[in-house]
Amino acid sequence: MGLSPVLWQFLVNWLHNATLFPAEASTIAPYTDALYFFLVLMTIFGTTLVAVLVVVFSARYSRQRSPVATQIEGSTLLETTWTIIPLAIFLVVYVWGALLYFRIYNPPTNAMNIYIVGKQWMWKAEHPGGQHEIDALHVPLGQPVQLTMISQDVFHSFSVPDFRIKREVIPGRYSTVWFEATKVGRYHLFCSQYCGTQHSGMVGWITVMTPEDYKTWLEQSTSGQSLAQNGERLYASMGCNSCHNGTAAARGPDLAGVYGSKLTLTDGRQILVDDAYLRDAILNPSAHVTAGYAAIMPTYQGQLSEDGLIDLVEFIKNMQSDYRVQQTLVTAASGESAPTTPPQAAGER
Amino acid sequence: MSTAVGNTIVSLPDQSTAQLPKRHYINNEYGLLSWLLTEDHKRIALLYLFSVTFFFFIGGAFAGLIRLELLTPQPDLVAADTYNKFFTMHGLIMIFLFLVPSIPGVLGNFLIPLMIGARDLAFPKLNLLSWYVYMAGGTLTLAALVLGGVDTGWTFTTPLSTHYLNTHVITAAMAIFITGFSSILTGINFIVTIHRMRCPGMTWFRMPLFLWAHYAASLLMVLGTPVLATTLVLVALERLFGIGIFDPAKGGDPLLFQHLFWFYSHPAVYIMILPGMGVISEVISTCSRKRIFGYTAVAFSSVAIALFGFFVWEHHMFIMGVSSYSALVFSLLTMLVAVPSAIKIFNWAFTLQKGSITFETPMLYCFGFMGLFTIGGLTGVFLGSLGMDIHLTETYFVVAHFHFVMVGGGLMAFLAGIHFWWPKMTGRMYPETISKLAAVTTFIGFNLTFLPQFVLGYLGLPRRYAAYPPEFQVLNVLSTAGATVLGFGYMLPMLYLVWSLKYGAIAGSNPWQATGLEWQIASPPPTENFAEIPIMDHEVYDYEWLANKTKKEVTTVG
Amino acid sequence: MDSALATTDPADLHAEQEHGHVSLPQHRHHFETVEQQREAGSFGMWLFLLTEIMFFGGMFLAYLLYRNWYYPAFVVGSNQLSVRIGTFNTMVLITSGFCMAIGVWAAEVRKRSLLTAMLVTTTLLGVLFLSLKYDEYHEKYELHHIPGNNFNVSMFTNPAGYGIKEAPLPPDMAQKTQVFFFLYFAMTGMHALHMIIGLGILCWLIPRARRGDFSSGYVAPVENFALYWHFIDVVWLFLYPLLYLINRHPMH
Amino acid sequence: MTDQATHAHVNDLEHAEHRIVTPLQYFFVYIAMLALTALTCAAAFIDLKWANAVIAVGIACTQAAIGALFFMHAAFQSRLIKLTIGAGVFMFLVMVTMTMSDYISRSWGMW
Ligand code: HEA
Ligand code: HEA
Ligand code: HEC
Ligand code: CUA
Ligand SMILES: [Cu+2]
Repeated sequence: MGLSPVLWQFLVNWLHNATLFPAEASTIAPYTDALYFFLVLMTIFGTTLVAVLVVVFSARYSRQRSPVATQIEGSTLLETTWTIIPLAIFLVVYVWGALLYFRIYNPPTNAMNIYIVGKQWMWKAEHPGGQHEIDALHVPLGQPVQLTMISQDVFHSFSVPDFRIKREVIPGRYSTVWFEATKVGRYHLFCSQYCGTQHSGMVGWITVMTPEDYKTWLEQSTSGQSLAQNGERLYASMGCNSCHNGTAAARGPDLAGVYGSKLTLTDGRQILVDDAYLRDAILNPSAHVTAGYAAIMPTYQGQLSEDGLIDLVEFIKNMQSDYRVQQTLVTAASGESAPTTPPQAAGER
Repeated sequence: MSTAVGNTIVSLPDQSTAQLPKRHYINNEYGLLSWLLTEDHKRIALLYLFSVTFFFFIGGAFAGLIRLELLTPQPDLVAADTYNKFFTMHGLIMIFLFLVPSIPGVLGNFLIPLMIGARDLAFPKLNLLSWYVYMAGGTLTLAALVLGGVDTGWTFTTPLSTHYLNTHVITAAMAIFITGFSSILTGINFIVTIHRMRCPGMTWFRMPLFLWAHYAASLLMVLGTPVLATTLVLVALERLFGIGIFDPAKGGDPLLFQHLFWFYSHPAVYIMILPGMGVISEVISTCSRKRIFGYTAVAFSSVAIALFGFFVWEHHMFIMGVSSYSALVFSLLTMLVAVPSAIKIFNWAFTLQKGSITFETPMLYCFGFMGLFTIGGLTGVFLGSLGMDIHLTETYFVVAHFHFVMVGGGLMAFLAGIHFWWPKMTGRMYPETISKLAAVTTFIGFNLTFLPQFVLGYLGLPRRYAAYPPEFQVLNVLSTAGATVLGFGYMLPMLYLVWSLKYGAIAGSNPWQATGLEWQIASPPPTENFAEIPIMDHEVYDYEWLANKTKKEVTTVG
Repeated sequence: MDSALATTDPADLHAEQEHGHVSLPQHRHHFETVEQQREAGSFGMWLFLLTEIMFFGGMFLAYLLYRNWYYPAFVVGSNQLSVRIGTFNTMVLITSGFCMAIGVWAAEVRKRSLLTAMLVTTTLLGVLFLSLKYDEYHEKYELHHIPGNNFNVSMFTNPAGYGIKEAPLPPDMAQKTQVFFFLYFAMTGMHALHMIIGLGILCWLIPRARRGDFSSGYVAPVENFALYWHFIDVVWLFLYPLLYLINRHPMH
Repeated sequence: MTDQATHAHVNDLEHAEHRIVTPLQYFFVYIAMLALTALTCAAAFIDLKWANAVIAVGIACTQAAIGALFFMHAAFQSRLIKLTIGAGVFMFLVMVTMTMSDYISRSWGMW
């Protein structure tokens, strides 16, 4: 054929990879694609319309065919038409898009939770069982998975094109996204927000496994300690239990079962305790003081890593009673080593 | 206008008899200083033309380097950090040093006084100052580049830019800060000129649409740019002193930066496109010898775009953790702001109807604009739609969207305008055949470059990636191939326009038989523009008036 | 119907161009009338002030946001500022604005020496304001209240130790006083910068006023400068209560 | 038919007569400004809960309005100038309210 090998390879390559759409690997993907097709149709329609108008008028009213121009002021009817029709189409797009947005960002209640920490330039996933992964995430098929994500430094963005989900991972605040995988396989994970030099290297793989495989995987990759167990240790070593121990003398409120409840603050606001609130209560306690208590809780800003915070949050989330906390207290008291409130060091940096 | 006199015959003048006027603004004075110290808006326009072109090619060279690097999946041409500096420089230069000042600086400066029948802009000194400020900003940008570059991306995202990069962020921020002042000064000058300097009889609704567009764009410059200035000052201070107004670790909120930045930068995209739309209105009307269909709608849609343009900035932050409820509001407003653009496109299309159309190069660029801007604008609607944006944001889809509107729209309009007013600015025609070739080349090259990027984007390839998974290579190769064609397309006008300065046919005062006041005086115009201040005693785009006028006399006083 | 473009009397125009005795020497050729020039100038100035509103607006927005988030820190930070100096400075600025207004009047009624005197007073008041401001800044410097690496919050976590009668802030909130002081310095700093520029222009206006440049009906520079000066005052009128007076009554 | 009187410049929207304010008027304005300053300062020392902020900003706005209207002659300016000032205030408010709409409706738990 006379084609150079390079060109030939290129062609073969093309034919193999001539995809126009990413795989539909989550329950959300079909919804997104539906809207996308509608929008593509809209674009084709609009562009064709404009092109046809231009071409037809150009041909019909070219100087040769139409030596004399007819001056026309305008036409309210026509102009209203092409105001209303695009507006109507855009409004449909708006409503449709808004519905999709809430579908993507509102997780179902039965979702399992996995924590993601982003930092320059890697993704760390932390399963509740304590399995840690770098630049990879293993998830079971057919099970809604909610990701609670945070960044240690700059903005990142957790993007899985084949699931059609993406959410910014921001410093200082949890953000969440969820998905339910529908196809076993390996899918790209990208960091899509520009985050510095190795931004394009902040990629990884999502592996979707059948629930059985996932179970096996979990068992094989466990590090021995679950997040909550790590959290429990931190809870003791950071001295949380000196105030939050559920005893009558405790200076801090009882944290057992606090997750998911509604708290009333001293200024009268009502607040739902979720992951983000727990994290913030540890770092900025005085910004929201629970009614009936004094703002004596120290800040742990700068003393706990995001991973540590996740451990604590996970522990408090799962804390149904203060029994174990009081146990640790007893052991700690015997050694006289329960850390007291860190002095003002934190504030004085 | 009554229906009886609905027809016009305006025949193109016989250019073989045309002559250059003896004295005009170019040969009025000689020497470098006469240019550097000029207060003549026409000369300042030429200063802008040179500098803007210069920066365009620098930005273009970076585009070339970007595309070369993306030819292969690995970062093998340059390392990732160098690549990051490439697209940052490309974005900064193309936006702040090329597209924002391009049409206002060159065509606006040159034409606004001519079109409203004034001798100059209201503040000639300020006008010159704004060029110097622009050059100072440009020089500082180049300094940042030479010193080692910046890699923030053109959006200066915090806390990355303030705490995590060790490149020349402050230099770049100050460069853009300074450039912003140039934009503000230009905006003030235009607004005052349009309000205060119109010649007798030039009512608002007798103004060419070019002026409405520039008026609207100037409002955006005046109201938006200062916010960018504040933002950059805060970024610089934060970086300098290590304080945390945008840093969550210290109690700041990075989203506040986003709000402030996009409060300017969304309106900025309309600063870039509105003047272009003004150009399109003039060219379409002239080349079809017909008044613009629905003048009022087109005029008001410019103002509507400017106004609504201020209410939609949050659509750049939909997935960044803003409140869903306010996202709902901003998404709705985004849909609304798209409508006036649609009105314009259809009004232009219907201007062609029953016209008497010729297909000179500017007209070809206009057709290019209409097609490409429609695609670019409609894909903007994809992004404005909340759920769709989740998948598309931060991917090549966005890159393709904004190149369609900025390159396919803004740049095409700029080229249309340069060709259209070239005879007025220089007194000579550009060569028609080769320029048509250039127009077609850019159109083809453009589509080849950026259509594949839509597909890449939907496939999920994130933007600002120095390296990418190999399965995306094919589309990237296509895009690079397109960019090469595009590059040639842009080189051509450079060459033949320079050529035409000496060898181009003499244009005569009104080669297109256009109705604007600028066409009723000699080309190139005399320094004083009008020997006597004209009186606008007819409607705008009044081809009958022109026909009667040309019947009576051949040349105007020069 | 005459379709030619010209009807103005060309003779007029020529006289103007060769700046003969027509109107004022400051009249620039591209304006048709002096009135047009004056209106253009003042409109331009107002547009410039419009950009200034937006420029300071960005910072006011930041202020509003953080004040709501970190109210206690803002209160405590604000109480560190001296109401006495703040109020006095406000009066100084108002007085300088008053003098400037009188100055414009003097120019309009062509009282040369009064104009000069007023401009000089305005300048002096401006300098007074800035020196007091410098004093305040200097004090903050010594207390390590300038945001940055040397920022020290011990005064807010342990006010008793400094002899201040104020409830101590929890350490996390105390940290946020840095945000307050950052805004304080950014806003008053930008304000001061504008004043310095204003003083520069005043120094250029005064000799011209003495020469009598503005006492013959040509008042545009004085008028426009006055607009600028008043605008800076107005900005301060907001800065003063927002920064100095957040909560001057003891906290409950 | 070209009538010099149909000058584009004659509509009132853009023009106003030039008016000179007398020093006495300025003096009254000056006193009012000083008084308001004293008032706002005094008000800050009384605990009025949330009303403190409202009063402070209210007085500042009044002062600004007085300053703009009289010292800056906005009261005697053309509608165009008034519109310009209005545009500035309006855009500022748009920026603030629309940004705040995000913060307020975000369930961040801090408000
Ligand atoms: C000249 C510049 C320009 C212009 C004019 C526009 C115009 C528009 N833009 Fe674009 N935009 C940019 C430049 C521009 N944009 C840039 C630079 C970015 C990226 C910044 C960055 O992150 O680096 C961006 C990003 C961007 C985003 C954020 C994407 C993201 O990061 O997630 C969004 C989201 O809403 C958006 C939307 C729109 C919309 C709705 C319009 C509308 O104004 C478009 C209106 C036009 C039309 C709609 C076409 C005409 C219509 C018709 C002919 C009717 C068709 C007929 C029928 C439907 C029947 N743009
Ligand atoms: C007006 C604005 C403007 C214009 C005209 C262009 C023009 C072009 N842009 Fe640009 N672009 C932006 C504004 C613009 N761009 C912005 C704002 C960004 C975002 C930056 C960011 O993320 O921060 C961006 C980002 C951007 C990217 C994405 C980078 C990334 O995210 O990783 C790409 C990739 O293809 C690209 C390509 C091009 C190409 C091929 C052209 C072509 O149209 C240019 C063609 C012109 C020439 C090629 C010059 C003429 C030829 C020469 C001077 C000879 C030398 C040539 C070579 C060395 C090959 N641009
Ligand atoms: C000095 C005592 C003290 C210590 C030590 C302490 N806390 Fe607290 N904590 C409090 C008090 C008092 C409150 C209630 C007032 C408030 O919200 O600030 C509180 C509130 C909380 C809340 C908010 C929930 C609620 O019911 O109000 C959480 C979550 C919390 N603490 C977690 C922790 C964790 C985790 C640690 C250890 C890392 C810790 N605390 C250490 C005293 C303390
Ligand atoms: Cu992390 Cu990009
Ligand atoms: Cu936008």
